[in-house]
Amino acid sequence: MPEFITNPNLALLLFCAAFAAPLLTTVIGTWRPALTGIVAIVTTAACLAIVGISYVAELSSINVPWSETLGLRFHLELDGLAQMYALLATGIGLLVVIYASRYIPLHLEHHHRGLDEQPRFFGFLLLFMAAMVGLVMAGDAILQFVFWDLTAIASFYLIGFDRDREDSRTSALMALLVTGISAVLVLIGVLMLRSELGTYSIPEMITLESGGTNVGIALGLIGIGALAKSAQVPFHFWLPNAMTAPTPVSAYLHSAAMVAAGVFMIGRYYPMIASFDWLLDAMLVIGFLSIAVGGVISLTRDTLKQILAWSTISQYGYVVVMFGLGNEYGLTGATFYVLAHALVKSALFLTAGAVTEATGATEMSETGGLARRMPVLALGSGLAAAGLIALPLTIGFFKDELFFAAAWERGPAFGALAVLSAALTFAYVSRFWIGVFLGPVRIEPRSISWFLTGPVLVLGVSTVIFGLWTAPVIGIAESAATLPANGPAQIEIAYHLDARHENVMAIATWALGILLVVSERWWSPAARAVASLGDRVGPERLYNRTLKGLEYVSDWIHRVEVRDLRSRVATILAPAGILVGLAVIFTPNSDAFEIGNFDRGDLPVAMMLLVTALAAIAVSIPRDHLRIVITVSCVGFSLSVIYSLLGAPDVALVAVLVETMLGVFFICMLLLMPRSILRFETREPSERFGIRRDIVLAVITGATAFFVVWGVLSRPSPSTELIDRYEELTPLAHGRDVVTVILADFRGFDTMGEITVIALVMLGVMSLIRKGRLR
Amino acid sequence: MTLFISITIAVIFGSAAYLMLKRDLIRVITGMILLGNAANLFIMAAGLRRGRAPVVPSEFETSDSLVQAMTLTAIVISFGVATLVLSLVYRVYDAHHSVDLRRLGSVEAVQSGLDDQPTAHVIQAADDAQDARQDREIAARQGGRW
Amino acid sequence: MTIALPLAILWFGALFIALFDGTRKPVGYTAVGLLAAALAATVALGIDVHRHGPKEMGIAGWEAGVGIALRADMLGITFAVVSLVVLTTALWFEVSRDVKARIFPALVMFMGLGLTGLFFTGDAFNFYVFFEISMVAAYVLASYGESPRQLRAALIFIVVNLLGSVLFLVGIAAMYHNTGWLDMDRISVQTPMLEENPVILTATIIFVAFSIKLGLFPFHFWLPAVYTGTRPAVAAILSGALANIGSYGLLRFGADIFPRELREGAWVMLILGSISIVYGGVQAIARHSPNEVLAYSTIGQVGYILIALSIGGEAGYAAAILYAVINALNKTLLFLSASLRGWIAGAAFAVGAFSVAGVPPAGGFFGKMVIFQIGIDDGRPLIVALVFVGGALSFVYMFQLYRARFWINQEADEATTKGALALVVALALAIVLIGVFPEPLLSISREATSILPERAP
Amino acid sequence: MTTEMTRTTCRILLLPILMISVGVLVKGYADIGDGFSAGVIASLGIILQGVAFGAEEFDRLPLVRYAPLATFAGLFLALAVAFLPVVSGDPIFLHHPVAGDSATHFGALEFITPVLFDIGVFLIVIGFCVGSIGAVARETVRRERDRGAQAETRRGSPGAPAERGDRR
Repeated sequence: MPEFITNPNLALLLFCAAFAAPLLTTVIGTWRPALTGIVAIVTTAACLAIVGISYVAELSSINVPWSETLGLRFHLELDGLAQMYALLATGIGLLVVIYASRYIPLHLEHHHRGLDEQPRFFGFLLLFMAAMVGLVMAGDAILQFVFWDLTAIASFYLIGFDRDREDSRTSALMALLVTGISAVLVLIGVLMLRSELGTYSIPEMITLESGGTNVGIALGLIGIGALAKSAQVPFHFWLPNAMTAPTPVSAYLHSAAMVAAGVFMIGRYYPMIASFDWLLDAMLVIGFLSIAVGGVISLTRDTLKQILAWSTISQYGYVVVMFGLGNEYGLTGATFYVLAHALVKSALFLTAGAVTEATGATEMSETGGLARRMPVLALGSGLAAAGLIALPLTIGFFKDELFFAAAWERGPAFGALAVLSAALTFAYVSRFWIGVFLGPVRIEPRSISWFLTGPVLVLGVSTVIFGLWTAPVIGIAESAATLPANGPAQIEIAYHLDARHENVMAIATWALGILLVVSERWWSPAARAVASLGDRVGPERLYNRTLKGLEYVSDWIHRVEVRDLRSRVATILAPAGILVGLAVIFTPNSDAFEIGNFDRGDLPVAMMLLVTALAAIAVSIPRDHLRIVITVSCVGFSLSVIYSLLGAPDVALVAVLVETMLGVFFICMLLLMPRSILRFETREPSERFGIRRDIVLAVITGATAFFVVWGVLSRPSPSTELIDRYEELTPLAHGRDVVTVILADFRGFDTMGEITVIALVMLGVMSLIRKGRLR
Repeated sequence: MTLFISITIAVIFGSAAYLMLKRDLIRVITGMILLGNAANLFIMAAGLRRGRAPVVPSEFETSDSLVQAMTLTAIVISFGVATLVLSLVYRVYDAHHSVDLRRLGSVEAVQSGLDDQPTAHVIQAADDAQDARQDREIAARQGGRW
Repeated sequence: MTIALPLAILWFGALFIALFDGTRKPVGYTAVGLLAAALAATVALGIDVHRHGPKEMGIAGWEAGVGIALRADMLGITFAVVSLVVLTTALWFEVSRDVKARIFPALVMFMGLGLTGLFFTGDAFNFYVFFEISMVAAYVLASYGESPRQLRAALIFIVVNLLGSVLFLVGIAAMYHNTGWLDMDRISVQTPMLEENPVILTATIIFVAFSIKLGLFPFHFWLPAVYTGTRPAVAAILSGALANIGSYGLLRFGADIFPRELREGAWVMLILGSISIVYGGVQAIARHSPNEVLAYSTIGQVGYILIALSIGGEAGYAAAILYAVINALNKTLLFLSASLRGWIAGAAFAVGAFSVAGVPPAGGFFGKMVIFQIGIDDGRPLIVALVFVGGALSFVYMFQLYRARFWINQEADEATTKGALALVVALALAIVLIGVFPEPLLSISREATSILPERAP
Repeated sequence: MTTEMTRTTCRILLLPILMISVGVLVKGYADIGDGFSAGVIASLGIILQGVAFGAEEFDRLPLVRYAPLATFAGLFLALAVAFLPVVSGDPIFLHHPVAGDSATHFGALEFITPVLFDIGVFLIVIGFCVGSIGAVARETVRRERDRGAQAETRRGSPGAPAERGDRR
């Protein structure tokens, strides 16, 4: 058997499979819309299988040159970190795709849209998965950036999937602008790293000594991009708006995968980030801010998906805080947290979607008491919620344990903050679950497909399974955490029935959480006040203001341009004059200008020059168009006299002929237009400054021309080698008139061009005057 | 002499600029023709030496033949372009019944929705109607498209 | 492969096509075929040059300097290929819809001739002549369609560009007076030995002339008026092909003939480039018609080329070439696809929009990346910040336009023919391909700078 | 407008003008003048006929009608002279006989390819000048006819809107 079958390169295989998935789905889906869901499920499952196999196979990578000029490599590496995030992307992806295969047809039906839009949805969903898989495996920073932006593109189209709705379009644009523009900072950071460290390879960068300020700034820029993607304060506002996307998108991109990409990025660069304390401190601040803002606002929201979206902001705040704490618990905790959160949060999102499908309600106040009507869903999401609020026997318990341990190690104050944060989580999650499943039944639900409740149950049950049988999860998280830790990382978690800090903190959290839940009546006005303050002065407001402001400025400039500047030749003349003026000022120009010698033989030329100049000025005097034409011809004719005086009879002859011909044509044209119009137009408007301004500009232009011409002509001429050569060669070329021989032989190519221009002009004249008929 | 020629060229340039700033298209064209003339004179003036007509064999010093060839080419090209512009002005007149740049410009400002003069929409409507009419005319004249 | 072949195809082809009624499909497609043939010949020439080095042909058998020399080097060939690609696509696009003027295909071919000629010529005055061929073709093209709006636009276009042409002509005459030669190689040998004053004056007016072609701030005022009024194919030709004259001219004359002056004037170019980026970007944001947004976007994009040039050096010039090439393709794609309807056109437009915003995997990413790279390697945080702001602005205007134009339920109209769609899709795929396999273009742009003598900044 | 006198004079003048132009053309290589000036001289002669006979008559002249084609013929000739050497592997524009070789003489005239090229230029220029003036003439005729027709309609039905002229 060939080597690639016995020993397949899993990194490459996974990459190919992941990108084949959207392609196959779109193509087959367009051909047979009914097959879309199945193809999507199968291809995603295949990707998941490859990720699974990779855990038992040895680490694999591919590293080939991509662009030698820029030093880019196509480098994919399926290491522990990549494996974990790929597992998330494909595993949660599979469940979401299964869910979506039933949800999307319903969704389209509700919106009176055809099923032929299905492939577009799955195409982008799977494209996102592929981009995510590529992103986590990429070892080349630029390659990574390519996938990074690809996730933003996929997210843009998925959020805007309901493009007939104005809010979808606006939210999609907002998400794209926030994540796309902040992504450019990542690019700048990466390029700065390359400039400092000389490589685009992330593993190589990490091994290099890197303590420079520029490296820190670069990492800071990357961090900003990453935090924007993870919806951290102050870039968080795009995420709640992105909830206009269909539910599977929210469950997948905006809880498990795309927002996780941000913290993944931090994990990738963490060994470098760790040597800059100010970066870590900044992460702590942003993390706690996000926890607080997300948590408080989540408590005030009524729309199901909004509650979850704000809670996601808060949850990723935990991860950022743990990275910021930076101790061993923090690093392992951060990776573990992402894993646990992805499981439970996507379950909750899917729950929200299922509830909406069943009852048509999107607000929490419209639902209630569904536990009796939809027990399976209630159980699944209940387990997931239990995981999120870190009840024992769920995987979530350990995520909080690690969080508490990491915070406590930093100091009691951090411990207290951690408890408060966790209590917030407890409050909003409980509020969500209780609001939906307990209390009186407000809307009687329809029965819904197993495709919609099944994935929730699977996710919910698995939080408990992995809460009891922790070995696989720990294994995955440990192998993932080795990369940020840049060395072996160990996660020691177990249930201890003693009064250690973590347990005390956990109990305090629950107590505080329960207190928060029961005391909703007292704090909710305050929370609402905070939320509305956020609406009024928050970054979303800033975003909208900026866009509005830009439009205003844009309109204002445009108005000035169109009214006063466009179609004005002055806008070319004035800046050109200024540039030449600058050139004159900034160059040494003593002796650069000379008057030139003048002998008696030059007198006729000088007189004709005077005549020409006077005639040129005279052109602007007459009112009548016919006289203008005649005056212009005068300029031309006097020029031809000058040419002949300068020893250029050929030029003089042609100048006279051309001037005549042009005059004839000009007059013929004037005859075509009625005198009445011309006479009407010749009356100048009574502008107060118009003429004076024109004169000033004309003087500027004249002065510009004067300096250029004088400056150039003042230079003593170089050797006349070339023209001597022409005179020498002319007899050889069978001619006597050097000018004619130049035109037809030495530089015949110019003449070719010139007559081509003439032929072209004729075509143009014909088409303009005679509508293109040649005869 | 250098100074004289420079001054003359500068004057023609300035005069040309003055005309090109006018709103009357006929004057603008005249400015363009003058501009070409100024450039041609400059090319001639840029010659490396002066003398008799360069017809060989010649016992006198001859003038620079290359600048003459260049001037010839430039004259012809500027003649061609001037003819083209004249035809275009005629078309503009045909379409607008005006050769007044200001009028054309104001119509454009109106089209961008930026003019608040009360007559604005009238001009706009007239202009649109004319666009439409021209399209119809073109469509009607199947044989003689443009 | 001889240099003469692409020129011969275009020259005879243009003449031949001009004899027939271009509104008829067979004539139009013949013109497309001829342009494609010229393109193929140019590509073959490029491969030849890549393998065996630059080629030179003395017209009429005279030595270079006395006669005109045609030179095919990577710089010229790159621009020629891009321009011909744009012209072929635009013409094909227009033919597949409906050509409205008899002479349109011939004009496009003449334009191709002018461009190819000026990219290949090694003689300054000959450059001017070919430049005029393409300009005259552009003058007539700008009035194509003949609605009053287009005529007005064409008029503005001509008046302004004529000014530019005259300035350029004066610049060439001045160069001749300074050096006694018209051959560019000879001039570039001579200029460093000259005293500064006349040379810098010459360089300045040549810079102004090319800036007008490029539509660089503050010489841009003609550009939105023209692009807004004109048909998509013409806008694509003007921005994708004709504007190449500006970037090529700045490279050829700036980097090759006036390297010293380019260095001294770098700060001016930097300032103008920066203003262009911000001005174009801000103006584009609140515009409504696609052509107008794209026109202002063009002004902004030109700024990047200027910035790359002002940084200079091999990397800077290579970045300028790369950016110019990608920008030409982007603009063609955007102008063409914005005039179509339906989701396919929308997808093609989106590729262009992502490319302008510098988002991978569209080709524009590498254009932006190299600009960032030279800014960072050169230690200029202000440039980096500026390019970032420009990129952010382009994100905003491109996607606002995309949202307004394509994210609405729209019916296909009869102008959206299958052929037109296929073309924009092909162009979009090409741009994605550049983004996925950037190496060929990157190495070509690097190779193209090798003929520019002054490489150290 | 024009008298019989001017018409006859113009017609008589045409021949000498054309002869002068041919003279300028063939002597161009040896003396002042070339294909371009010859072309303009000839065109001016032809246009003179237009001045004498009026636009309508001028437009009917076969010389005027086929002038644009002359442009193409001229351009083709010039192109052929330029590009034929390429076929045999020589550079563009290599003239025959090549520099230094002796040429076939016909009296004082030399048979060299630049003359062919100049003839091409000559044709182009005639085509261009006569053609564009011819176009103007035709447009003049058309406008006059339009105006006449318009006046006719207006007389026929007083309420009919004028097609043009009301926006002046």
